[in-house]
Amino acid sequence: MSDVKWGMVVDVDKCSGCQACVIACMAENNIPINLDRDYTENRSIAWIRIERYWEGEYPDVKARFLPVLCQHCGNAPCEPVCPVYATFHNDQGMNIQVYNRCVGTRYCANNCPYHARYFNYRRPTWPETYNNYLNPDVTVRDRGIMEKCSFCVQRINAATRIAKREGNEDAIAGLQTACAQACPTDALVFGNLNNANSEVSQLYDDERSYVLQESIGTQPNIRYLKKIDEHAAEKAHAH
Amino acid sequence: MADNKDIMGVFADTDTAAEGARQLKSAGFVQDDYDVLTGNPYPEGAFGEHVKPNRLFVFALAGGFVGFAIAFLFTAATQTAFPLVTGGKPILAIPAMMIIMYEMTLLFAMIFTVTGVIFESRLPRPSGAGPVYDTRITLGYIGLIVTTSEDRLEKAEEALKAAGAEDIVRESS
Amino acid sequence: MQNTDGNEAVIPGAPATQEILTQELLHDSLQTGSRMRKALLISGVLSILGFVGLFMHFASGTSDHTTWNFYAVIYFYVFSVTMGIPMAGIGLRMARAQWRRPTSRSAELFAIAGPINLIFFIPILLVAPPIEGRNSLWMDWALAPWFPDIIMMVLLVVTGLAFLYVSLLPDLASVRDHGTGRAQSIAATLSRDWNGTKSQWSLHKSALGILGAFYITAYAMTHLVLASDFAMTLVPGWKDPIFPAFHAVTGIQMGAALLIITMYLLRRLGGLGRYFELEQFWGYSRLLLALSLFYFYFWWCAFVLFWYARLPHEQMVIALFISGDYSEASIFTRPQFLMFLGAIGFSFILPFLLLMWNILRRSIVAPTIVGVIVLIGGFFDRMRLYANSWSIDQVGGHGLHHLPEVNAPTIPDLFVLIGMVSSILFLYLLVSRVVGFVSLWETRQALLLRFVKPWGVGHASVVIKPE
Amino acid sequence: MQDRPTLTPTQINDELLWPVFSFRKRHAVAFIPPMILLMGGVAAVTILIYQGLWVTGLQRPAFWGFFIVNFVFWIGVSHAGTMISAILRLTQAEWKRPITRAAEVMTIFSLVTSLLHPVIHAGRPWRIIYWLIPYDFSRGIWPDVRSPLVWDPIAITTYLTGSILFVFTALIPDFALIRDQSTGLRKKIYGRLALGWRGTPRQWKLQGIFGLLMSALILPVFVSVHSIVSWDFAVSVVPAWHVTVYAPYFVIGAVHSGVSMVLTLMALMRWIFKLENYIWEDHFDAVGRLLIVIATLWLFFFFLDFAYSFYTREEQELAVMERRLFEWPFNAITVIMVFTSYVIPIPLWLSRRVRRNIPLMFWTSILVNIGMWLERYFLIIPAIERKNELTFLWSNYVPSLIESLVVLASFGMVGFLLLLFAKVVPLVPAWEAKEGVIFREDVQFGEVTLPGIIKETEEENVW
Repeated sequence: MSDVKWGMVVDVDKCSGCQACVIACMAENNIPINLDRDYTENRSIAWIRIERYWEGEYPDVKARFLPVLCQHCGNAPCEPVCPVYATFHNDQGMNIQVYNRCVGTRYCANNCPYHARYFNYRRPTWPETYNNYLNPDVTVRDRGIMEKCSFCVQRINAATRIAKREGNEDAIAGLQTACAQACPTDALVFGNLNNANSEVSQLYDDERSYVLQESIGTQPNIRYLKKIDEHAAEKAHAH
Repeated sequence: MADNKDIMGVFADTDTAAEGARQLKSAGFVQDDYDVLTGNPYPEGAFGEHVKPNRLFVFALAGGFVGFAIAFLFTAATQTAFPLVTGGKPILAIPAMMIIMYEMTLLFAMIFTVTGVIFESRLPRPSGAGPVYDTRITLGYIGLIVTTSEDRLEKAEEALKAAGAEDIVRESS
Repeated sequence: MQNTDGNEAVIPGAPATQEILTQELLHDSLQTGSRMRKALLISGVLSILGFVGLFMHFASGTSDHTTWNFYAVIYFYVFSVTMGIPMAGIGLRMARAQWRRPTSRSAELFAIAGPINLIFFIPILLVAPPIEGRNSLWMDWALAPWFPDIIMMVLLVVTGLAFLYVSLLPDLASVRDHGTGRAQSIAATLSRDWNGTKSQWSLHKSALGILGAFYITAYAMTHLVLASDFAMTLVPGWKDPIFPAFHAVTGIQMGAALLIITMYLLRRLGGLGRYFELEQFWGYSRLLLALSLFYFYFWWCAFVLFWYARLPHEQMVIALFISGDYSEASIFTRPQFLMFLGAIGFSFILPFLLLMWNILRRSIVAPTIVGVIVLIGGFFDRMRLYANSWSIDQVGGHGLHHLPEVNAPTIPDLFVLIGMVSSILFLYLLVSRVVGFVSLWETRQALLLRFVKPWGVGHASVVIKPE
Repeated sequence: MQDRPTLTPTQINDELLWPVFSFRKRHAVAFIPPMILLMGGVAAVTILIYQGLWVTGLQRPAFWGFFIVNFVFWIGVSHAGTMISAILRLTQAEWKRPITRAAEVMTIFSLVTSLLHPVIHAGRPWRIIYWLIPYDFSRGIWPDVRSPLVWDPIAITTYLTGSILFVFTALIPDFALIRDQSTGLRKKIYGRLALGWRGTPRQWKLQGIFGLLMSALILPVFVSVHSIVSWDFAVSVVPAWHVTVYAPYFVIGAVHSGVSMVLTLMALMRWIFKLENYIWEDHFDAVGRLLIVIATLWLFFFFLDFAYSFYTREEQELAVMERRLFEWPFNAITVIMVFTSYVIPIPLWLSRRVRRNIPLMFWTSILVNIGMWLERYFLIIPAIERKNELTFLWSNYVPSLIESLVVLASFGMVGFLLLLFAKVVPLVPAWEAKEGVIFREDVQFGEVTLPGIIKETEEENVW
C-alpha cells in the first residue's frame, strides 16, 4: 500500500465548533475521560481539539473555531528528537507513535509546534461500567507515555487487510477517521492524497487552502481551508 | 642481569641526597645505576638522574583512532540496521554522527592515556612498593636506590654513608 | 640543555644584559638602513593606489551596493586583521604571560592602522543600504546604522591609539634621553615629563589595565554592530546571535597569524632574533591553535542548529554561506561552496592538523607557514560572508527567496586592497623609526623577573610573578 | 603575600590527613545539613516514582520544568573542575595547586547528581535504560543517534569517565602516602589503590605530563558537554530556544556558576577542615580575578542572546520576552538574576580588599550561584510556556513541592558525597602541597620579598 498517502482537509468555514469530532475521537481511541481537574491543570487529553478564539468587541463578538490535530508532518520536528524511535514517519505519510517504545522524555511534545502531543500524567481510569465500552483495536495507554492522533491507524490497517483479501480498493476508498465520520458539516475530509479523484486531494489544492504555521516548514499532510469572510485572511495566520 | 641487588640510602634532605648522587658518580656509578625515590616531584635532574623518554602520546593517538572507528561503526550501523525516517532527515545523518564520533574519540583517547600512564610508570606492581622501600619517603625523605651486582654493593653503601645517609635499606635475600 | 632553556626563555641567545638591551633596542634598531628606506618609499607610494581605487569606485556609482561587495570583503578583512592584533597583545598582557613581553610592542603597534580603517569605513557607510524594512538591532532608529557604527569605530580607534601611546611612554622617554635626530625631537615632544617616578609607574600600570579592558570591550562591541549591520541585516531571515562573536574571534585569529608572520620578518630582516625566539613562536602558535578550534566551534554552533531544525529560511542561509545551490550538480559550479571550502580548510582544518603536533608548534618556520595559511583562510571567510550577503538586493521578507548572483571583484577592488595594506605598512614602519619594534621597558623588566640558580645537582630557572 | 607559611612534609601530612585517620566533631556536624536535605529528596523521589508525574507542576505546554533546569545547573557546576584544573594546568598557574582536587571531585559528584534528573523526570524511569541500551534487539532497533537526548548521555558519560580517571590518577601518590602512614586493613586497602607507587622521577614526571595531556584531552569534552546540553533546547523549533548563541552562552554560564561554586567550596573546606595553611587569601584573590573575566564574558553572551531576541521582532519571541521581562514571577527573576550574578558581585570583586576577605567572597559566590540557577530557569521555562502561535494553549508553569524538594536534595547530595570523599582521601592533594613548597623560591628585591616559582622546563613533549 505504499502508493497511499493519507491526508486531511479541514474546512474552517464549515466548522461550527460542535465538538462532535472530539467525542468521536475519544470513543474510538480509548482516550480517558477528562475531569475538571485535568482541565485546570492543563493536562486534558484530546487528540483533536477545537480551539476557540473570540473576535471583535462586545456586543458584536464572533467566535472562531479551529480544529487542531496532529498534522502528520513530512518534516516532523517531533520525530528526530526522540531517543528511542518511539515516533517516526511511515511510508503512508503518517506520523506513527509507538507506545511500547516510549519512555516519556516529552521532548517530542516540546518540539511540536501544534501542541498536538499529549502526555499521560496519570494512569487512565474509567467508571466501572465503561470498561466494556473500550475499543478492542486500540491500546489503552499507561501513565508516562506520549500519545497523539494516529489517523485512526487501526481502521486503516483493518481496511488494508480487507482490501488485500478482497483484492479491490473499495475498503480503502471509503475509509474514514472517527472525527471525519462524526463531523456533521463535513468540515473534516479524510482520504488518500495519491488518489487524484478522491475528495480530499481535490480540496487539497483549493485556492482557500493553507497550512498551519507554514514558516516552520513542517510540510503537514493536513491543510486548512480559509473561512469565507473578509477577516479570515489575517485571522488564519494571526492567532 | 638477574643477580643484581638493590641498596637504598635514605637521606633527610635535598642537599645530602644531591651529595649522595655526587658520591655515587665519583664512586664510578653511572646514571642508569641508581634511581631516586621522593615524596613529591622535584625539578628534573635535581639529583643528576635522567628519565628515559616515554611514548605516552602514542597511547592517546591510538585511543583516538579506536574510539573514532567504534563510533563510526556504531552510528552508521544502527541507523542503517532499521532505516526509520525521522523528521525528513537522511538515514545517515552525518552531523549527528559527527557529534558522537567526536565524543567517543576523546573518550577512548582519555582511557588509553590513563592506561598508558599506569603502564609507562611501571604500575601496577603486585608486589606493592617493593622490597627496597622506606615509608619515610612520603615524609619528605629522599631515597637513592643503587641497582648493581653483589660485589659493588659495599662500594655503593660507603658512598651513600659518606654522603650522610641516615639509613641504609638492603634487599632481603 | 633543559636548564639553560629556562634561561633562554625571555632573552635568548647570548646572556642579555641591560647594556645589550639598551644598545640593540635604543641605538641599533632605530638606525634607518637602506632596506628600510626602500620599504618606506614603496609602501608610501603604493598607499596612493588605495585612494585611486576608492575614486574609481565612486565614479562607478554608489547607488547599487551589490557592486561594492568585494570592497566590503576587503575592508572587513583588513579591519578584522589589523584591529585583532592588539587584542592578542593586550589579552596576553592581562594574562600576565611572561613570554609575550618582547612581542607586545610589535602587536600593539598595529593600533596605528586605526585611522586608515576609519577612512576606508566611510564608503561602507555611504553605500550600505538603509535598514528600513530589514531586520536590525536598531528598531528602525532614523540615525541607525550610520550614527552608532561611526561612534563605535571612532571609539575603538581612539582607544587603540591611546593604549599604544601609554605603552610607548617609557620608551619615548628613553629615546628622548638617548635618541638622535628627528626621532629624538618627536620623542621629546611626545614623552612629556615622564621620568619614571614611582607614582608615574603605578599610574602607567593602571592606565594600561583600564585602557586594555576598554579596548577589548570596544573591540567586541564594534564587531557586534558591524557584523549585524553590514552582513546579517542584508540577508533576510538570517538571525544568528553567535555570528558577531564568530566575527570577533576570527578577527583575533587572523591577528595572531599576522603577528607570527611579523615576528618572523622582524627576526629575519630586522635582526631581532634575540627577542623573537622559540618560546614566543611556541606561545603564539598555541594561541593560534586555540583560536582555530574556536573558529570551528562557533561555526558549528550555528550550522548544527540550522541543519537540525530545517526551518526554510535557515536552509536558505546554509545555501547562501555554505552549501550553495543544491540544484547545481557539480560542487565546482557553486561559488558559495568553494568559498566555504577555502574558509574552513585554511582557517580550521589545515591549521589544526599542523598545529596539533607540539614538534611543529615548537618551531619557528611551521607557525609562520600556518600564519600565512590562516590569513588566506581568513580572506576566504570574509569573502564567504560579505561577497554573498552584499550581493543580495532583496529587501525584507521572512526568508531569502533565491540565491543571488555574486559579482566578481574588479580592478578598483585590487587597488583598494593594495592601498590599504601598504598604507598600514607605511605607518607601521614610520612609527617604528621612533620607538622600534621591541618594547625596551618590558624586556628590561623581564630580565629582572627571571634568573637561573643552582638546584640540587643541576640548575633551575626562577620566575617571579609580582602582583 | 604575607601569610605564606613554609611547611614541613610531616606537618603537611598531619594537617591534611586528619579527616582520614580520625573523625572529628566538626566533620561529623558538617554532615547534618546535607543529610536532612537528602532525606527530603529521597522521600520526594519515592513519591514521584510511585505516584507518577502528576505530583509535579508539569503540564501542557510546559512539559519540562524544575528537573531539567536543575539538571542543566548541575551540569554547569560540573564544569568548574575541568576549568580550574585543566585550564590552569595548561597555563601553569601556580595558585591552582590546593584547589584542583576539590574542584575535580565536585565535577564528578555534580555530574552524578545531574544524571539523576533526566531519569526521574522521564515518564517511565524503569525503562530509561532502553534509552542507552538497545532493547528491541530482535528487531534491530537501536537508539536514534539523531536525537540530542542520545548525544547527552554519551557526552556526559565521556566527561564523567574522563574526570574520574583524572582524579584517580592524580590520587595515586596520596594513596601511597596514606599506605605508608597507616597500618592494618587500611594499609592493605590503600596499598591496593596505590598500585605499588614508589615515587621515582619517572613516575613523577609522568604525573606531570599526564596532567597536561589529560587537560588537553578533557578540555574539548568540557566544551562539548554543555554545548550538547544546550542543543537539547537549541536544535528544537521552539522560537526562543532556537538560538545559535546558546552553546557558548551555556558553557560560559556553566564556568561562571562552577567557579563560583569552587569559591564556596574553598571557603567551606577552609573552615571545616582548618586548611588556612593551604588555601590562602591569595587563592581567593586569584579566583576572584578569574571570575571577573568569566562573568564579563558571560554578560557579553547574555547580551547577545537578549539583544537578538528583538532582532527579527517576531510575535512569538516578543511574547517570550514579554513574559521574561514584565510578567510575574519572571520580572522579579530577571532582575534578581542580573543583580546577583553580575551587578552586585563583580564591582565588589574589583577591589583587592574584598577579594581577600573570605566571608565576603563566600557570600558573593553564593549570590552568583543563586543568580545562575535563576538564569537557567529564565532561559528554559518561558520559551515553552509561550510556545508558537497557538495562543489557545499558552499557560504558566508552577513547580510543585515535590520538585522543589528534589532541587534542594541535589545540593544536599553533592555536599554529602564531598564530605564522604573527604573522609577517604585529603581534599587538598598532599603531594602537590609539598611540591608547592619545594618549588617556591622567595626572592629578595631590595627591601621587598617577592614570591618566585621554580619553573618546570616545558621540555616534555605533550603530543
